[in-house]
Amino acid sequence: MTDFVSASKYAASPDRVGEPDRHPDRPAGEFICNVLSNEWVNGEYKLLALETPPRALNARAGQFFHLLCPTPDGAEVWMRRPMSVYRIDKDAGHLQFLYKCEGRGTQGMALLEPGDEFNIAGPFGIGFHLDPAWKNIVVLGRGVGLATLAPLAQMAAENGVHVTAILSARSAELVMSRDMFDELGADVIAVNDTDHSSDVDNVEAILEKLIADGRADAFFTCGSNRLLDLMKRLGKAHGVPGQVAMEQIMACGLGACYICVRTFEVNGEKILRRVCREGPVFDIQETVGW
Amino acid sequence: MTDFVSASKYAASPDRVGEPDRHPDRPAGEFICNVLSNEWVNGEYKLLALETPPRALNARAGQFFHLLCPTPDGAEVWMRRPMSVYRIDKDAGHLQFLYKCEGRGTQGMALLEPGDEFNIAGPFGIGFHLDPAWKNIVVLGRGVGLATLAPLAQMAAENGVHVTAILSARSAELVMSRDMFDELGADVIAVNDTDHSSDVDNVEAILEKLIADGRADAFFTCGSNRLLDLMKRLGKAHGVPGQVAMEQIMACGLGACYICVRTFEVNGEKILRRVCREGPVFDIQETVGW
Amino acid sequence: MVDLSVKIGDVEMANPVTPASGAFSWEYADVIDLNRLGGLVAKTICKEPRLGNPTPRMAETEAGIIQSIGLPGKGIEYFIDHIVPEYKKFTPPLIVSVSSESTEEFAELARDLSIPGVDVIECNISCPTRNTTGGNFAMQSEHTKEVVSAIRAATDKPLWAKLSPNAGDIVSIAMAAEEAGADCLVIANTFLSLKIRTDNFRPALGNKFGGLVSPALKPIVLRMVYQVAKQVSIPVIGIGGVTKAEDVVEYMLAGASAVGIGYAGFRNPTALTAIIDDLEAWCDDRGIKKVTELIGAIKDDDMEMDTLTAASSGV
Amino acid sequence: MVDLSVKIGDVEMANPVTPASGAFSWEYADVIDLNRLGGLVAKTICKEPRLGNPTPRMAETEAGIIQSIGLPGKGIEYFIDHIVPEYKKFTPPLIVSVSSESTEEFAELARDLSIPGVDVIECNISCPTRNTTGGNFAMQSEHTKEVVSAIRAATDKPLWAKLSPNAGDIVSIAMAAEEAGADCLVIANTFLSLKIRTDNFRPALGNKFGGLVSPALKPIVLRMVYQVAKQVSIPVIGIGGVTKAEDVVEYMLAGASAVGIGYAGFRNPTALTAIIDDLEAWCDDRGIKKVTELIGAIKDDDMEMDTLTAASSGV
Ligand SMILES: Cc1cc2nc3c(=O)[nH]c(=O)nc-3n(C[C@H](O)[C@H](O)[C@H](O)COP(=O)(O)OP(=O)(O)OC[C@H]3O[C@@H](n4cnc5c(N)ncnc54)[C@H](O)[C@@H]3O)c2cc1C
Ligand SMILES: Cc1cc2nc3c(=O)[nH]c(=O)nc-3n(C[C@H](O)[C@H](O)[C@H](O)COP(=O)(O)OP(=O)(O)OC[C@H]3O[C@@H](n4cnc5c(N)ncnc54)[C@H](O)[C@@H]3O)c2cc1C
Ligand SMILES: Cc1cc2nc3c(=O)[nH]c(=O)nc-3n(C[C@H](O)[C@H](O)[C@H](O)COP(=O)(O)O)c2cc1C
Ligand SMILES: Cc1cc2nc3c(=O)[nH]c(=O)nc-3n(C[C@H](O)[C@H](O)[C@H](O)COP(=O)(O)O)c2cc1C
Ligand code: FES
Ligand code: FES
Repeated sequence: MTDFVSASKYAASPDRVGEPDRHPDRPAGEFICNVLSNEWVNGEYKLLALETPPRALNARAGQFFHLLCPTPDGAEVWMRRPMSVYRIDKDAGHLQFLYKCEGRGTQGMALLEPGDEFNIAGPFGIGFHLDPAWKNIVVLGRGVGLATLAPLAQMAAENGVHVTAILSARSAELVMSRDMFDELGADVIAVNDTDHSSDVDNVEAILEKLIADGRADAFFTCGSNRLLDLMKRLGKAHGVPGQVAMEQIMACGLGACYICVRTFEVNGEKILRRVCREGPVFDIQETVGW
Repeated sequence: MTDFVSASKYAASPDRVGEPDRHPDRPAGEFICNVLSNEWVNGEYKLLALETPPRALNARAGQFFHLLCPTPDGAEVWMRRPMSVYRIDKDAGHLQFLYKCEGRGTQGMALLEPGDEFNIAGPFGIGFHLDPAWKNIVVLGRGVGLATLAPLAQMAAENGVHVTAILSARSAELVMSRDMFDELGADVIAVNDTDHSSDVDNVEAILEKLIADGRADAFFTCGSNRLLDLMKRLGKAHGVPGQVAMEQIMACGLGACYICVRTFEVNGEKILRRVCREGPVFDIQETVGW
Repeated sequence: MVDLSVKIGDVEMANPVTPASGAFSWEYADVIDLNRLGGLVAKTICKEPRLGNPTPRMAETEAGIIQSIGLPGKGIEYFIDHIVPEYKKFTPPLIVSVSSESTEEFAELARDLSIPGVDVIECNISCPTRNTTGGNFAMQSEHTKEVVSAIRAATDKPLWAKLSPNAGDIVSIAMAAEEAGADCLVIANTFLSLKIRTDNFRPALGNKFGGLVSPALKPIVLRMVYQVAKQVSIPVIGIGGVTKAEDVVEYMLAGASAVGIGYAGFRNPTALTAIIDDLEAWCDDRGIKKVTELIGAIKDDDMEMDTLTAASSGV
Repeated sequence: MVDLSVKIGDVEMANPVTPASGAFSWEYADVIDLNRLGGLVAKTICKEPRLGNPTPRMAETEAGIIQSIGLPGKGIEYFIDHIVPEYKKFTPPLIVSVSSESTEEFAELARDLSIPGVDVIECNISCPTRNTTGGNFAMQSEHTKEVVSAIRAATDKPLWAKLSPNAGDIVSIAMAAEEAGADCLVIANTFLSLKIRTDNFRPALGNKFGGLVSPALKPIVLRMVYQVAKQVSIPVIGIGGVTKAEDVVEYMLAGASAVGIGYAGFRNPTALTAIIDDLEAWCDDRGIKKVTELIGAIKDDDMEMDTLTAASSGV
């Protein structure tokens, strides 16, 4: 649709790489970025690296961008798709997304090639928060959740916080982002379904041990409802605060449309919150499972 | 839209190059062809060469195909675009179209590259007719009309009919298809606006001379209403039969929708005819100018 | 292999895929095997010869086309003598569509077309481009009831009524048509629309208004089919935006017994038979034995989920 | 340079581009300069707090989305105390949209919102997703007249009425709203629709029905705006499928004084200001001095061309 429905000058409105920032004080924007690379990480996931205008790099761990995906089949992709920032390199001016190729949007993304332009909007939402009192945190992720948690390791490293990362996957080969956690000095524990090390019981034992060892000042999770429930339960029992990044289908990404609501329980009362605006990062204890 | 709106197997229904013809006795079909080349002829026109299934090559001069143009801008091109066959090479299995890059459809066509697939439907309509009694015909074309008339020269050559081709254009450089007419043994007279040789007066004088010389057993024209009127007038005055290929916006191309009608005058009565089915080639004397 | 056959009242069809009136003719035999279709639907015919509307009769829009043909044709005599025989060269049932601006003439048309060879009379009481106000019988229940009753009295052939998506309360109109004796409801005709050219400030169509045709509209017509199918006991045929086998399935789940296809046949002349092939494959892949199992099979009984519960389950 | 300012009754707007209720909030200030907009249109507010509809609240369709939000909100008190002040940080006029299922409550809402800072009260009498039958006041002229009259009596603020594209006879309904004292007609809300998933046979939305939103629908709404603008003497605002400056022009040619934009702001968060820039350039390129020259400037006086003459001129 881009040009047929949009007039010629219309497309010029988003900010572009290399142009002076016309709105340096806005927290977010619509940016036309340059694709640097877009490679398969394994059979299901790709890693997209973009060169972006500097303002896009203000993104924090846990925040997301809303991506205008190219068409995989000649038809429009009518809505943007939300993706967490995976890695931010301010010096180089690069931003990375790690994504699972699922439906039309992500299949369209998978077609991006170096040199292509890519329209992203953001950064949106509230990211992870590190309390200065926390010295050791535990990050527990599975599947695509790792994409969201990875930049938290970067943030922790920058703040001198030690990370224990429990990376869960279907099989050992599918454990993603291990290198990134390693590189940032995290203790990595990889668990998988094949040898049953990812069973809730085993993960629970690992977490109990970390708590007992004083290595768990806070919990962080994303990507599995089962693991969220576990952290909620243990966190409650042991008084460990926790944060979770959640997902929901989105339209505006800015808080206007109320499409992305999920249920939370606050002071015994159930309420709806917008994942895009009050989240995507929420207090684990306020989540409601199903 | 192709695959999103169409299911996987849907696209398999048209006939493809290299597959056995499943419906050899149908006069027309929907074909997925291979693009061989798609080059600029001048600043406005491109020549597209396709490898097609054999049945598509049954097209006659004056018939057209209905082309499913790729998008020039990410949005759908919702309707097919009709194009006359420009050249048919049965031995090689090639079909050519000469087209002017105008709106979205033809701009989309201009993006086709060698190796791409291209969906065409046809051949549709009634082509030019050569009466066995005609030994010398006059072909008068302008602009994109030459694309339609060119294969008539091929047909005439095959039938031992001599062709005088008057090719009209804005400037000498824009005279198209001269080589093709030359090659096929036609006498070529190029006229243009720059030196005013294309003025109706001058073309009229040329035609009068051809009639006087017995070189005009029949008239053929396409691409200019002014020149059609001229041939209609002279044809009537001198009893020279004539055929014209006409255009109209089309949807089905097959005669079903009645979108492509134009007015004709037959025995003093005005009637509507479908350009796609009763045409696109019509008797010059039955046309109605505006 | 799945049994694709469906029955619309007494009319037996080999499968639920039919062309839509006005977007199809026997001339499609140049490219596809018409004997494979569920039915053959002729272009709407009027009693007297008509030229139809001024050109241009079509313009592309953001997502689809608007068109205004104005029911040109050579009148009913020519139709019976020359067009019916063209269709009778093929085996599927012949559905003949008629239109008029008067109730009496509508009845006459139905009577005069109740001849051997004609299997169904479809009354097009919903053509938005016949006159520029877009008014037609199917905009109001009373008018629908009146005209369908008159036609019903004039013929013993199966009678289908084609309704308008421009009506506000399609359910009442559908019920009026059923009460008046229609054997099937065809939902729907095109959406009255306008396109203005910003280069010359003129309407893009010679008739000013036109009917919008687009796959984009399928969710609207699907909703109408669903609402109507819940309320009537005669079969419904869904028409609007079908371009693939899944769309046929979606209409059937909503309660349609068959579908009609217009636009897709313009885009891909082989679309109708391709969709039949795909529908067969789709059913076979899922072990569906009879395509009729899909009719009204939408799972909506437990739809009253409360908001908080729904929103706690996320994506 | 063109003067883009327009007046909707007494309300002065810097340009004819406004957001559409429910698809916009002050939070868009994160990405665009809200002071550039013609107006600020708040999401429809109800008297009491509401959760809205079950999730999923949106699904993509062939060409657009269907959505069913169900007017969630924290009620009018919270709105006045916390949301109005957010909007008052910006200069464009504030249009407040209200909804209710009862005439009395509608009037109360209008009365209670007639406070300084609120520039316009827009009554959303056309929300198709408020309850599952899709029924709403704007489906019938009598109901429209009744509710708009009651609201009119309750407030001295400019009163805009948002109409439904699901109504069959939008012109009568528009005239009823005008008669009842509306100062402007906003045309239109979303098209009631349904999408059924063919993988699990369930409706794609938690609320079953949803409103279709798509650029594909523009020709339908444009036709409604054109028909209504010819019949009423109050201004009309066109909403539906605007994604570019030419669409604003097209709506104005049809008779609209301004437009509202929803979907385009989802697709491109900077769309609204980009469209204002483009509209200015479009007018300047054509030497148009005041954008108001475009209102109703469609050239349709000589549209009655006869068919044969039209069809002799070809493409
Ligand atoms: C804040 C946030 C951050 C995210 N970060 C990442 C990330 O870093 N990497 C990654 O691979 N994925 C991420 N997701 C999920 C990603 O948005 C969806 O996978 C994507 O939208 C699917 O688009 P699609 O067109 O490929 O699939 P569709 O065909 O649209 O849907 C395929 C499946 O994905 C689900 N889905 C669709 N939209 C969303 C959505 N907005 N959120 C969650 N699920 C959805 C559908 O229900 C369906 O099951 C994130 C989601 C959110 C809300
Ligand atoms: C039987 C037939 C044979 C043709 N053969 C050729 C050919 O060999 N080479 C060639 O360059 N062109 C040919 N044309 C014209 C060609 O179809 C149009 O130029 C083309 O459809 C324009 O498409 P577009 O998307 O580029 O332009 P659009 O944006 O659709 O329109 C641009 C301009 O083209 C006109 N136009 C649109 N559709 C048609 C149409 N179907 N016929 C005529 N004009 C149209 C429009 O009115 C407008 O003025 C032929 C047309 C017909 C009917
Ligand atoms: C060019 C054209 C002509 C049409 N003519 C008729 C007609 O004569 N009678 C009729 O009942 N419907 C007519 N229709 C409407 C179609 O039968 C059908 O209802 C509509 O196109 C929607 O289906 P689709 O989305 O599959 O195209 C016509 C549609 C088009 C596009
Ligand atoms: C997510 C969403 C929420 C909406 N909520 C409201 C609403 O609260 N009140 C209202 O009057 N219209 C609402 N609408 C309708 C829009 O205001 C507008 O009429 C419609 O989206 C058509 O315009 P568009 O094509 O520019 O999107 C909503 C639309 C969307 C997409
Ligand atoms: S996506 Fe619109 S409010 Fe969250
Ligand atoms: S294009 Fe359909 S009848 Fe000619």
